[in-house]
Amino acid sequence: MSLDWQPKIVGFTCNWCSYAGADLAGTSRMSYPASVRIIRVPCSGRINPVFVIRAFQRGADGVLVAGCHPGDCHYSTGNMYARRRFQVARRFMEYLGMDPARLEIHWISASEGQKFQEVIRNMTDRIRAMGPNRKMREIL
Amino acid sequence: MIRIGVFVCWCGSNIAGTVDVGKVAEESAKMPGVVHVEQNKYTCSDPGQDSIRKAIKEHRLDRVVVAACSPRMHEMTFRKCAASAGLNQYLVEMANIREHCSWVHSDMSVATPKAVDIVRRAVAKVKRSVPLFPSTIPVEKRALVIGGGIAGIQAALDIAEAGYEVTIVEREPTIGGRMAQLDKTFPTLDCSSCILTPKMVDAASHPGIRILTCSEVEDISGYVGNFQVRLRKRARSIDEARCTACGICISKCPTSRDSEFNMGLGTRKAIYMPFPQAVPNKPTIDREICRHFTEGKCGICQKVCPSGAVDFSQEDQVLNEKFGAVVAATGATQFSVEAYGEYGYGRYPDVITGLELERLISSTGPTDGKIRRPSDGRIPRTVVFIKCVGSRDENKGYPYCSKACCMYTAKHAILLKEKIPGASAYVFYMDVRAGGKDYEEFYQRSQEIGTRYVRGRVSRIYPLDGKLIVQGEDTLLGQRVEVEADLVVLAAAMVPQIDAPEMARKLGISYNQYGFFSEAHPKLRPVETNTAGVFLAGTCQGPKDIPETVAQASAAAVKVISLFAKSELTTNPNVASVDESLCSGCLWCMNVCPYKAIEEKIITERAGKETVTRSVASVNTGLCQGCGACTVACRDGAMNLLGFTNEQILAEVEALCL
Amino acid sequence: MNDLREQLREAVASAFSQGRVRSFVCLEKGFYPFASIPAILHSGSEADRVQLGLSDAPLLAKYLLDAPKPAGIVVRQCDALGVSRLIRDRRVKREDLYIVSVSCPGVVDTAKIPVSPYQITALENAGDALLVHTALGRTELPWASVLLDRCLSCVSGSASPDADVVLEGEKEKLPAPVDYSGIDKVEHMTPDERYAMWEKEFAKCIRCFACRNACPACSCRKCSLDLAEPEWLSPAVTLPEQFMFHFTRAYHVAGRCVGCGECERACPVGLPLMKLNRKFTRDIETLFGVDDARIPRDVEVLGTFLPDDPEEFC
Amino acid sequence: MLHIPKHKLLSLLEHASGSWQVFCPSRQGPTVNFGWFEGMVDPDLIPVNSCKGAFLPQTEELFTYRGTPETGLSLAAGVDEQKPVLVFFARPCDARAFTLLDRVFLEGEYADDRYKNRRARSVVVTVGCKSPLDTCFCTAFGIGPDSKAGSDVFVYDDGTSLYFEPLTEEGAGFVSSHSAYLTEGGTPVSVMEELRRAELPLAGRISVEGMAEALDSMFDDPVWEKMSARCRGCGACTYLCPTCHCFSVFDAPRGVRGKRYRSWDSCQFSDFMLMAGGHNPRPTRKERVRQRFMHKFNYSVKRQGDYLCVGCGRCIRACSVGLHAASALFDLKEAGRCKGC
Repeated sequence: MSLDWQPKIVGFTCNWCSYAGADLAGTSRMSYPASVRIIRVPCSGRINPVFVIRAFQRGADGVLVAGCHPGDCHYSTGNMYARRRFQVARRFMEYLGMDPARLEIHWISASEGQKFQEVIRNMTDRIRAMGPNRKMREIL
Repeated sequence: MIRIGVFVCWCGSNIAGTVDVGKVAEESAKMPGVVHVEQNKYTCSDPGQDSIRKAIKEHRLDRVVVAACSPRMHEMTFRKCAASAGLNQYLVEMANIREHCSWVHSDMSVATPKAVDIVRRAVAKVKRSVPLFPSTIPVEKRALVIGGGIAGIQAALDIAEAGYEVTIVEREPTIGGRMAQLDKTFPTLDCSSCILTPKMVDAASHPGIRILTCSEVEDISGYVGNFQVRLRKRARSIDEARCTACGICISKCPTSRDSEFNMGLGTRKAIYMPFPQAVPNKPTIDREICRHFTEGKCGICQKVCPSGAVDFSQEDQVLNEKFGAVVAATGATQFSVEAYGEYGYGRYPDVITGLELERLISSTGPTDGKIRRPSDGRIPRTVVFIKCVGSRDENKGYPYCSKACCMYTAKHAILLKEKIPGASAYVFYMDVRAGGKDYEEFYQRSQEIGTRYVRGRVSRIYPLDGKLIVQGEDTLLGQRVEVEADLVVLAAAMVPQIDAPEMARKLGISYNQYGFFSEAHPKLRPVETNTAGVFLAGTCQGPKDIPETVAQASAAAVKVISLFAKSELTTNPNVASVDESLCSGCLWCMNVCPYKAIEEKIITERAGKETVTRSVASVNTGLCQGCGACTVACRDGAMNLLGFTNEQILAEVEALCL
Repeated sequence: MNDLREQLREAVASAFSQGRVRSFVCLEKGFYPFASIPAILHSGSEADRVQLGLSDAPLLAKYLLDAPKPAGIVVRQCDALGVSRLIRDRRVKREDLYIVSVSCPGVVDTAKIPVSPYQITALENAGDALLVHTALGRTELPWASVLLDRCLSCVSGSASPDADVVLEGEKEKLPAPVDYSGIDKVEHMTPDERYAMWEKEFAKCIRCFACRNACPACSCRKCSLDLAEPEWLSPAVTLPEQFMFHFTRAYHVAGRCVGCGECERACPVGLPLMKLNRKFTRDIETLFGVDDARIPRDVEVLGTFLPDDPEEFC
Repeated sequence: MLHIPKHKLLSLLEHASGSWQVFCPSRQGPTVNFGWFEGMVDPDLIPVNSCKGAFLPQTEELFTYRGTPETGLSLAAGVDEQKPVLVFFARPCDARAFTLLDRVFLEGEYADDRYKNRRARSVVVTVGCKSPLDTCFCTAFGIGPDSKAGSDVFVYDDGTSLYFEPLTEEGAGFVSSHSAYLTEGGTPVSVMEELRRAELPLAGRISVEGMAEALDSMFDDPVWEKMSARCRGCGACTYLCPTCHCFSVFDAPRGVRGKRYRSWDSCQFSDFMLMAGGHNPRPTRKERVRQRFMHKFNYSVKRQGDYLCVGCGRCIRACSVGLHAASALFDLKEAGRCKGC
């Protein structure tokens, strides 16, 4: 595996916490690998686990799902549903053979720019070590 | 035909320093649907915005992508800009190539292709954007305040002062709430009634305030600006208009029971006023014990009433009214201290709660302000106070801190010394929490006058020769402590009203594991709830003292006032939307909605030759806040979130993975 | 046995004669005498067609969707759960149904009888054994070895109490805990082994949707997987799309699967679909403390939460 | 006759796969399925699916494209394997079904290029059906365990060896090109006799005599309602059927690139006939089930002169609610008879 291979990570972030956390990482000039591409949704409760499969199908090497810390949801309960959904969906994806490290779920608040940076750095390192994802991936 | 314009911003060197903007523009031009691309030094500047407006017109753009900073920064700016050029503002999408790209990368060869991907995502999304139109909803400029304690009174006065009508609904026969039961208030020791009763009178006499006592909220439907509320005004059996509050009826009434206002330490009649300063100052007949109602006899009050105000035939009234905002100020109640068997409350009459002591100290109380033991009426010389009864105790009570008890116990100790010179006070405590203006000083004062603070829990109380032996441990000294007390006062925790969850359900708001109502955000939206138009004041949201309660009540009032200051409300059009042809009507979406914004709707349609009715989900766009939790709960794919549709998100995923 | 069938026939006939139903969903004799098939009756005069369905009985709940209401239905516990599922999903209303519930000793799977169906003259339930009568004589087979797979993890052989008519006869003889060993086996594999295994299974799938169409938890008016826009699932039958299909199907019934196994029975190419469904069922039970996740509840497990749900994300 | 010990078959196929795309049955867990050769073959069990996929794959790429209307489009035809198709161990019913598919895809005004390409250079090796299933009724359609229609080579299996009988020039070519694996000598007379005598118990219950004509007047017969009431609307019967051949064509766009595919479709799916405007000419199960059997037993007889059914019994085994060709023929016969009386 070439060392400059850059994994492709699709990040689903809620608007109020995690997207803002990523913004904060930017305003604080906290550098991280250019692996992640963010899709902004209002709330982690909007993230359908099927979107994750779709990302892997289309060629993502990793998927990040991020929302407000439980208890801090802008909509009060969205991340609680997300937590349940992803607890079972992630187990199921692993059951189908997806490598666990390719899907990460984190609670990142608007003030946690540094956490966002760390999450991306760690995730990128792990996925880089694994190489490109081939499972569930379509060939174009 | 879709005609997208992409505007790539340099942001001076903020973007252009790390991203090859020219290359991004070049790649953007190749994306399907893109017909115009330009670069700007500062797109958010006046000339930058002008160029967008100009391009929209010249190139007949029907979608715009601004590749610049975070949408949290300038999305509104560019939406307004597009709107001023006649484009629906929801056809603008931002590509965040600054915070998410140029500012976190230093290598242009890495940042540039990433920026292109980010633009591609925005193009793919905006292609599937549709014009959205915020709708406006009228605002009924009347506020409903539920609860007539100090929180409700303060909120009502502030709202009414701003010129809006307010209705206070109080289930007791008088407003005043818990504060009316208190004798003095910390840390100033001014008389509770002296500061409360004028406010009660102000409320009663304010032309903008209507007070409904003996009344409760039965049902609330609707949404911000337009709540439909059903109220039940229980029969008082008194014609309030005729009654002159002379009190003859009360003095002649033959039936009595324990006084709720005096915490059971005294009695009241079947026809009664909870306390002399009650507002409205009219008696009420307690039909549970009144002999006219229980036995069909008596009727003395009616006979003696000089103005013919007693009306046994009065019935409950149901009022259906419309309000634009609701302030929940339903208060709290006192922890049932019976849970602590070792303290003997209920078995030993001289073990009382803090609120009972307030009544014993109060000059309007059963002892006319003389502190006397309930058992024999003797003046106690040694009083033991036990703090954290029901609070900070997961086993028998609640884990939270009840917040006001440290200070009211300090107050009690001070008042004890004042009323009974030479009396000694012991306070068993876990910690002393005196955060607040002048609070620590107040606590120090209680120590200075000789109150003995013992750090530790009381393990047992038992009676001996007319005394109560209080056994405990001083954990600081590591030794057992035994006090011969005349009176024991338990600082019972503030706990939510028993029916708080029921009220929360009526209001469509959430509550925490104890039953305190949940604010929309613990720091930034402390008086809002997750239901627009419903605000919180006072101890229904969590334990508070009076200053905090009043502050929150005024804050809630300001929220109501700013809501009413608008002639109509503009709703966020990024709301959930149902494709009725796909909806199977399972309504699982209804369960996950935190705003009660989804309801059942019956539709009629043709199916072959038959006309059938079936139920589908329907979104109340006034209530929906656009979180989208329902969309994932919907297996049919019938529920979508405008502005973040399934189509858009799937297209974004695809664009990013290409 | 025949007595129970006679009671059932009477129950169906009287439901029509009392005007309780406009249609009745039940089993009748199929083309092969020992394989029952679903029937929708429209009058009491058809009551003679009713069979208990001692062998190969398909599950009936979903036929309620289109049966003229009020509709009667004969259910065993497995089907009762399916009916309950449809009621919770608000696809049918309880008041539109007339439920006749029968107890069940298990249903014979004729595919598990090593005798040609043409040779069978009679099947007889003899306690612990199935007696297969042929012209040549009698074969005795252990009862548990000839039952449909779903009977091996039966919720209850008793009649369902939430019924309009309860007919008690013989009951399930097997204690029936759900067997999760197949799932354990998969869980113990490495991710690559698991992926290879499912890849092989999904390669067999012909995307005929028999699993979905047989499932009482899959009752959407129009399945989102059939939509052209948004295209959740491409009509292209390629492996990545097969993963999408099987993930989505199983995820959509997660916490809602009643464990009847009709999907697996309906699958013409023999995919182990219950291995997918049960994975969710077990995870939901262990993660969220649900007692038996197969039993439909008023609130869907994934449509609710507890503030102190297990936290594994950070 | 040339023959090969069964245990050496694999090496023959491995050799064959050098110059052929081999489609053959192999064991997949509890079942045997037809599929592209991956080092395994199972000649004994009747496969769950049919082998129509050899010429009409469930999903095939028609072409790829690149570009946008603005920049101009470029097309590239889908990859067509250069190697000819070898169907190995088709059953007589399957082989016969190929001749029916040929009429659809090769005859008439338009021939289907992709089908034609695969079919033109193909060889079909059929194995005699020694142990037909209880659900087999090919004899009702004039086919039998030793029928040769549609086959290029016929194989007799005597349990230890496989005997190859070339039937066509292409078949002979295939056999001779693999002569290194085959030994000359002997005729499996007893196997041939066994096949000739084989009886299919189900076929005795089914007769298609006069069915096409009877159906002419049965379009509005109530029997359709009764038959279809139990249909679950899945596509198991049609997808496993060796003669069903409906497909749909669709695109998979990915940015400025994309592919056009075609995939099997099923007349039993509720939106098979759904039109863009929302109209569905076959709105209920009744119309869809009627379509299926009318097509098989009436329309195709009129159009192509033959029933579109070979009695393979796959729909019988596939259907979870017992709605299949045999039950349909039985019920339709009953209904037709009642009409007469």
